[in-house]
Amino acid sequence: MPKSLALDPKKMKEAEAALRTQAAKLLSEGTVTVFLGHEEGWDGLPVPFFATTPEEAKRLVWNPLVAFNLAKYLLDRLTGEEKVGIVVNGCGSLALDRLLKDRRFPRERLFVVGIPCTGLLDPDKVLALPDEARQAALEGGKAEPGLFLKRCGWCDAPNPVVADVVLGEKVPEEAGPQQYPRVEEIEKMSPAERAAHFKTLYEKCIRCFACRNVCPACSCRECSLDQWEPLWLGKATVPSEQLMYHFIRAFDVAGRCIRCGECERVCSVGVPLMELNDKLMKDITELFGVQRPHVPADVEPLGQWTEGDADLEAAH
Amino acid sequence: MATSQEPVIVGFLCNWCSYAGADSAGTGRMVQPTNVRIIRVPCSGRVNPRFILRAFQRGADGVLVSGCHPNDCHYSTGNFFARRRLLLLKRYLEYLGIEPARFETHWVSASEGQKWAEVVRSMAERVKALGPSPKLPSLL
Amino acid sequence: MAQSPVPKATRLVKKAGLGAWLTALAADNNVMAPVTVDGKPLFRWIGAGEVGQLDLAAVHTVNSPKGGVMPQTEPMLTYSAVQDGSGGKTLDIKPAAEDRPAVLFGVRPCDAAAIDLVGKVYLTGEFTDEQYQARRDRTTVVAIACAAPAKACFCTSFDLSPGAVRGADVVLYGRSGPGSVAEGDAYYAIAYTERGEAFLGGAAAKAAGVSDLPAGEADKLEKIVAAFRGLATPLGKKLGKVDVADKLESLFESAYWEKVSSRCLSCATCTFVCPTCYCFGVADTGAGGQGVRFRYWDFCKSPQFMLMAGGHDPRPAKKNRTRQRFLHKLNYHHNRCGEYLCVGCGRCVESCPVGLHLPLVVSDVRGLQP
Amino acid sequence: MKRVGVFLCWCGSNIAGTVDVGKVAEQARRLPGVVHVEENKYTCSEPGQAAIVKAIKDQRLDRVVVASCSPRLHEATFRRTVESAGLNPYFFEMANVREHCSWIHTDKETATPKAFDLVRMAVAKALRNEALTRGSITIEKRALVIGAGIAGIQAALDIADAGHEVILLEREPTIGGRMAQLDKTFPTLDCSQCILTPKMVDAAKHPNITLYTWSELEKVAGYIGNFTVTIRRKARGVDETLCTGCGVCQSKCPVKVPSEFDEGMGMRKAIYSPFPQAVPNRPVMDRANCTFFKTGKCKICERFCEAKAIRFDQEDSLIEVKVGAIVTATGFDLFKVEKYGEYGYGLYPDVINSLQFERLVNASGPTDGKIKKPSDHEIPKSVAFVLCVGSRDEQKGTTYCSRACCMYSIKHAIQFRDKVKDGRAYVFYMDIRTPGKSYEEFYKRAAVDYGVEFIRGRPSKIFSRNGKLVLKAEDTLLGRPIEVEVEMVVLAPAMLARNDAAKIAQTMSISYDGYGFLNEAHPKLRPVETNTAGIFLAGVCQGPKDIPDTVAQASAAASKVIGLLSHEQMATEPMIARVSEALCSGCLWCKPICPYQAIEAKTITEKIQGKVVSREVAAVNSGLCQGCGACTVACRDGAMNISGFTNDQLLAEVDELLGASRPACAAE
Repeated sequence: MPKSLALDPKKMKEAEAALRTQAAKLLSEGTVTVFLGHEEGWDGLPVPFFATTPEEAKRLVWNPLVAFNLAKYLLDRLTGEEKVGIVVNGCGSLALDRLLKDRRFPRERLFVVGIPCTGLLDPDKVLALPDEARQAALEGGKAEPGLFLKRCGWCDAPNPVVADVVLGEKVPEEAGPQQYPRVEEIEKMSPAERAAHFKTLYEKCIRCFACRNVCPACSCRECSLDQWEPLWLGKATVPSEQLMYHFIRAFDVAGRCIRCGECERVCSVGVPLMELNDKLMKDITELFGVQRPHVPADVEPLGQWTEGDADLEAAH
Repeated sequence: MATSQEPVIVGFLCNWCSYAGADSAGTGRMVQPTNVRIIRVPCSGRVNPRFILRAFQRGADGVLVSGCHPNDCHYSTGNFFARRRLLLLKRYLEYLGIEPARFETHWVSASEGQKWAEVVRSMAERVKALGPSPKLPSLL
Repeated sequence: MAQSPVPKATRLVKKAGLGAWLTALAADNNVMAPVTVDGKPLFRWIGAGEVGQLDLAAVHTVNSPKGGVMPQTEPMLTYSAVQDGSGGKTLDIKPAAEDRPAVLFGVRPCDAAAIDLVGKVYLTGEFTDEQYQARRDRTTVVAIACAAPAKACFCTSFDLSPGAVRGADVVLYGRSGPGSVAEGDAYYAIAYTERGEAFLGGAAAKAAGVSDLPAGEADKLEKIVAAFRGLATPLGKKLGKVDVADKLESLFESAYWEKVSSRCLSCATCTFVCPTCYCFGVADTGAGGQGVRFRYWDFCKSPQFMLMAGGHDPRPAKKNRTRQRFLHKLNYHHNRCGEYLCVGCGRCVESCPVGLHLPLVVSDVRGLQP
Repeated sequence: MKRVGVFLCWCGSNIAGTVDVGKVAEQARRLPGVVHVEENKYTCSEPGQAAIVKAIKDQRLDRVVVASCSPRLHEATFRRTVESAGLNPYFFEMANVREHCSWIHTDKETATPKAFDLVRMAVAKALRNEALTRGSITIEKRALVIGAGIAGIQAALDIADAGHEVILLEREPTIGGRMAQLDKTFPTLDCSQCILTPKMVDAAKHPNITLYTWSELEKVAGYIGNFTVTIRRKARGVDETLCTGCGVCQSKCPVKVPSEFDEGMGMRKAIYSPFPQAVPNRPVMDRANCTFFKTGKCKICERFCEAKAIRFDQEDSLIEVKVGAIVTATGFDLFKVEKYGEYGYGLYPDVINSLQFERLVNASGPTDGKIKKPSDHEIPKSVAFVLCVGSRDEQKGTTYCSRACCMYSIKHAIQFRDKVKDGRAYVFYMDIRTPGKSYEEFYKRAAVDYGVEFIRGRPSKIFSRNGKLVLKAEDTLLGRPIEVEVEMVVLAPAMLARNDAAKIAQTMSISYDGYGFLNEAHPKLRPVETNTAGIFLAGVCQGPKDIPDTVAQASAAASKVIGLLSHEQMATEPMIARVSEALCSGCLWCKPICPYQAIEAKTITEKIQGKVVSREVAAVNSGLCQGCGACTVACRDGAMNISGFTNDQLLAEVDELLGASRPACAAE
């Protein structure tokens, strides 16, 4: 876990106030017609919220539970001329950058408010805590490492990489090679063990597509997995088709996954999707020397080659 | 009717080099095992990793992609893109539990009928040694 | 509740005997029961070898047991092109093979009620879904009353309760009554249908040591059952009785739908975990003139759900689709069948990644101006 | 419903000997969509083709599958057959049951089911075949020739003589190239300039040829028939229209620098024409060495120029030309013989390379044709010629043979013996290669008539001893070490691709090999085409060759260009990429993958929920696209497809092979 992950609720409170002011200003001045943020939901957890008036901007929240990446909602606003405001932290900005690099939203129609991030907590885990412990975590900043979002554990981009204005001070960054301990464990298994392991994964999946729909690297107008001709993916939820689903989903984001782990977090049945994404990222680093495969690049790793790429034929 | 229990290897061959190489092997009457079924594609760069997975999903015992040697691509760079994708794919398939010998890529030129025949022979042997590919449950 | 259901048989089963019961059942039946997989409680078909994973602790499995009667993927028929006598071709069609009898074990009362609720759609009116009928006819539902309803439970917002009987052949009530998480050492097993009665008298039940009620416990039983049925649910208390069917009549054009749907991810989580969502699609799989026709769960939140050949989509936006889902549950179905298409299980509350769920909509709708 | 006809060829016993064709036919009748199955002895024969035409008409077939030989052999034949019956030729599909089945298997029991698999797959694909139509593009009837050496001049003249406009581009001040530097040519020993300069003049005067010297290729856009080429006209420092070519500026210029044309054996001025017969006869200003540009003072040339043609303030200009075809004739560089440190080039002034020797022996060269040692200007009495310096040497140079060095070195030895009657000429060789008309005879003459001494062995060292140069080698014929003392050594360097060949290739999107030589489309059958339609190769840019081969290739390239430009319109292959605009998200990740720059963004407008909106999608230029399909894999949307090899078709082949049926049709 990066050292910078010292949850600072006080700083977040300040950022929240600044965010509300900033969003209200943008809306009242007409710079943007809508501002994408979070509000407090039914059970106290933040939910995505789209403020359209300065009044509504007061409902915006910024606290250790704003786990949800908002960038994907831009796709709902593709048709139109209006400018959209959005708040992002580090990983939120990677998601945003992903869409920008994929040319899925024009930068000039965006006003990006960035907030450097000191880590976020896993809402499900926090919700399950006894009241006292929850309070201690949310208000006192006393959170066990296990309470943080998984992605905070490998985060090397706490500061927004895309922003028009940044609220709060920059957080020190710790660069270092990305680690993939779970992938390494699986790599140690025998082929049969691995096949069995992933079969349990396929059996669990109910194919609700939440993982795909939340993913900032999955932004096609019409997902090929929903197409009938050709039928890339059979409609039957049987393990052989689930293999196809999970293969296509992961391989399509290979080199474009930002390692936010939202796919895994929104999975209601607990499919460990990052085991698939991480493997591809790890290999992209090992095979092609891309040091930070989760950071959107100008040319995707699979959209280029070098003479020095490994001799595939000799790999057998 | 006797259903063949011989392993099936799906071959994706580029039209310009490897498909022609397989033709050369035929013209030279180079006897090969019957396991490979060739699908002609314009270039190894046309081979979508999804096709390969589809073949395994539907029960192929092996998949073979063959194209022009690096730097000899009819389209100049197609096989370099293919090489990247397939390098990544190879490792990924292995990770998913598909034995590495079930998926191979070879560079076979139009004149290398001998090499093609050898690729078929040796791969068929390896795949036979592995036995039938484990199939995940499906409706079929 | 209008009137108390009448027990057809009442037995006692030791908690320790459940494993043996399921093992015995698995010999002749497909058994579906709640198990915990990697920390997530799931309803699953289990074999005799997996009986040990039975986990009745969680009130909610992530998914509902609806797959027991409406499999997510269900073969309907197989087809193959064959030669006819005159050298031409014809299609040989065979109905899908029938499954073994099934026991859905450890079903929560809300989920059991959902089976009955959805059954009306498939089995009443002009058309009877024969395949569904056949599946229902060979399925026994063994429910278990909820001793400690979860935070998101709101079955009491409908005509249901943690001890409700609707849809169940047998209901298990914890012998030590509601309120305690440990449900005691034994359950009262009460059959409310003939199928349930037979089930409790069957060989498998004997193997589990299902016994007659000890003398003198009838009174206690009655109290305990009543306590289960009188138990409040946390969200139900907050929400009260759902009463928005009429009001929704005038809200079709409300701007609310646009607002509330804007954060929807268009995924199928709510639909697939919901015990009362029942829409399906039909597809074929196969090649070379042979294949299988099957049905599979579809979901109205999908942009493809209403897409027609030629590209027209009557529900082109999230607004339309979200409105459809909630109006179906809270208005259309109510108009047709006189009840809401929801049993208050609370799964959408727990599983929706963006907190967009039915209780939220009900409470929002109450505050809307028509 | 689609109606597929399946035609199973016996190919005599070629197929029928190993495949039970009757059995395959019987099984094929059951396949979905198949309404007609027929066996033929030879499907490609006249009656075989007639049977297809008849069946298309009688059975109202809309798809035709022929199971016979390789599509690389007869696909075009059968497409024509199908077309002649009024069906779109792309409704035809082929199963290769000969090369890929009957010829490589011996057992009927296993070959037959495999043949049936191949037929099934072809039928499955054919069911998804679409009617495709060839497009047409207008051809710009003008050619660009890059490089005006002998290859470029020859190609330009041939094209121009056929009546087409030619733009001849040369980056040096004059046309003529390497051949202008040569003295005599083997094996006839006729004077290089005497045969070249008339062609140079022809090229300059030809009404159809526009000459741009001192100009470089900047950018190539477009595609066959429609290239837009940007040319950089480098500042010459001289107004070409005013200059009379009198040469006064050159004679008055006070600056002297080594002449590139003379390979450093002579000097030139800062304003100069490389040689007296330069075409055009207009000097260029070498700003890097000009005193005015260095110090701000001088301008002597301007003072003496009566025509007032000197322009110190001239700047580079870019011009754009439209051409339909391009001939690349960019020539070669020489291997840097310094890389052989043991040969002492650079250390010993009398160790020179072959091109320097050409200048020495040339009557208009720096020594007026007298072979003089650079060190003391004395005539050497003995000269050693060392072959394969950089050729056929994997360690230090290249793997290949440079093809011309044996012959020109023999020529040099003869020239030396001719001019220095009492001199001794040694040729150190690995193998003497003389594959050309009268070449071997030339070699014999050198040995017999001129007494040139041939020593088979590659010198390991050249060093100085008592004012002489000593070559240490092993005479591999005698099998013993030898030392030969000479007064001068001439090294024959390997021919290399131009050092910026890769850049030029990239500018034109054509491929090149590991040495930078430009790749022909096929080493045997398409030796002057490149893989980019409309771009052709001539001369050594494609690979080492001598003058006759260069000229032959130039004329060949010219004839290809003439063939192309003789049409107003050109048909385009329909099996290329296409975009489903409905599916395309406009991410354009397909764009960097396209080797032909055939993909561009395009803005479309459409109605979404009643609102008219515009958005960007990928668009394929059908003139540029060659149908490789790399873009389809980059397209996650599934929007990009290759007609004839669509995702749907390829998946159908996989599914059909492995799907539900997998019926074997071996003996029961």
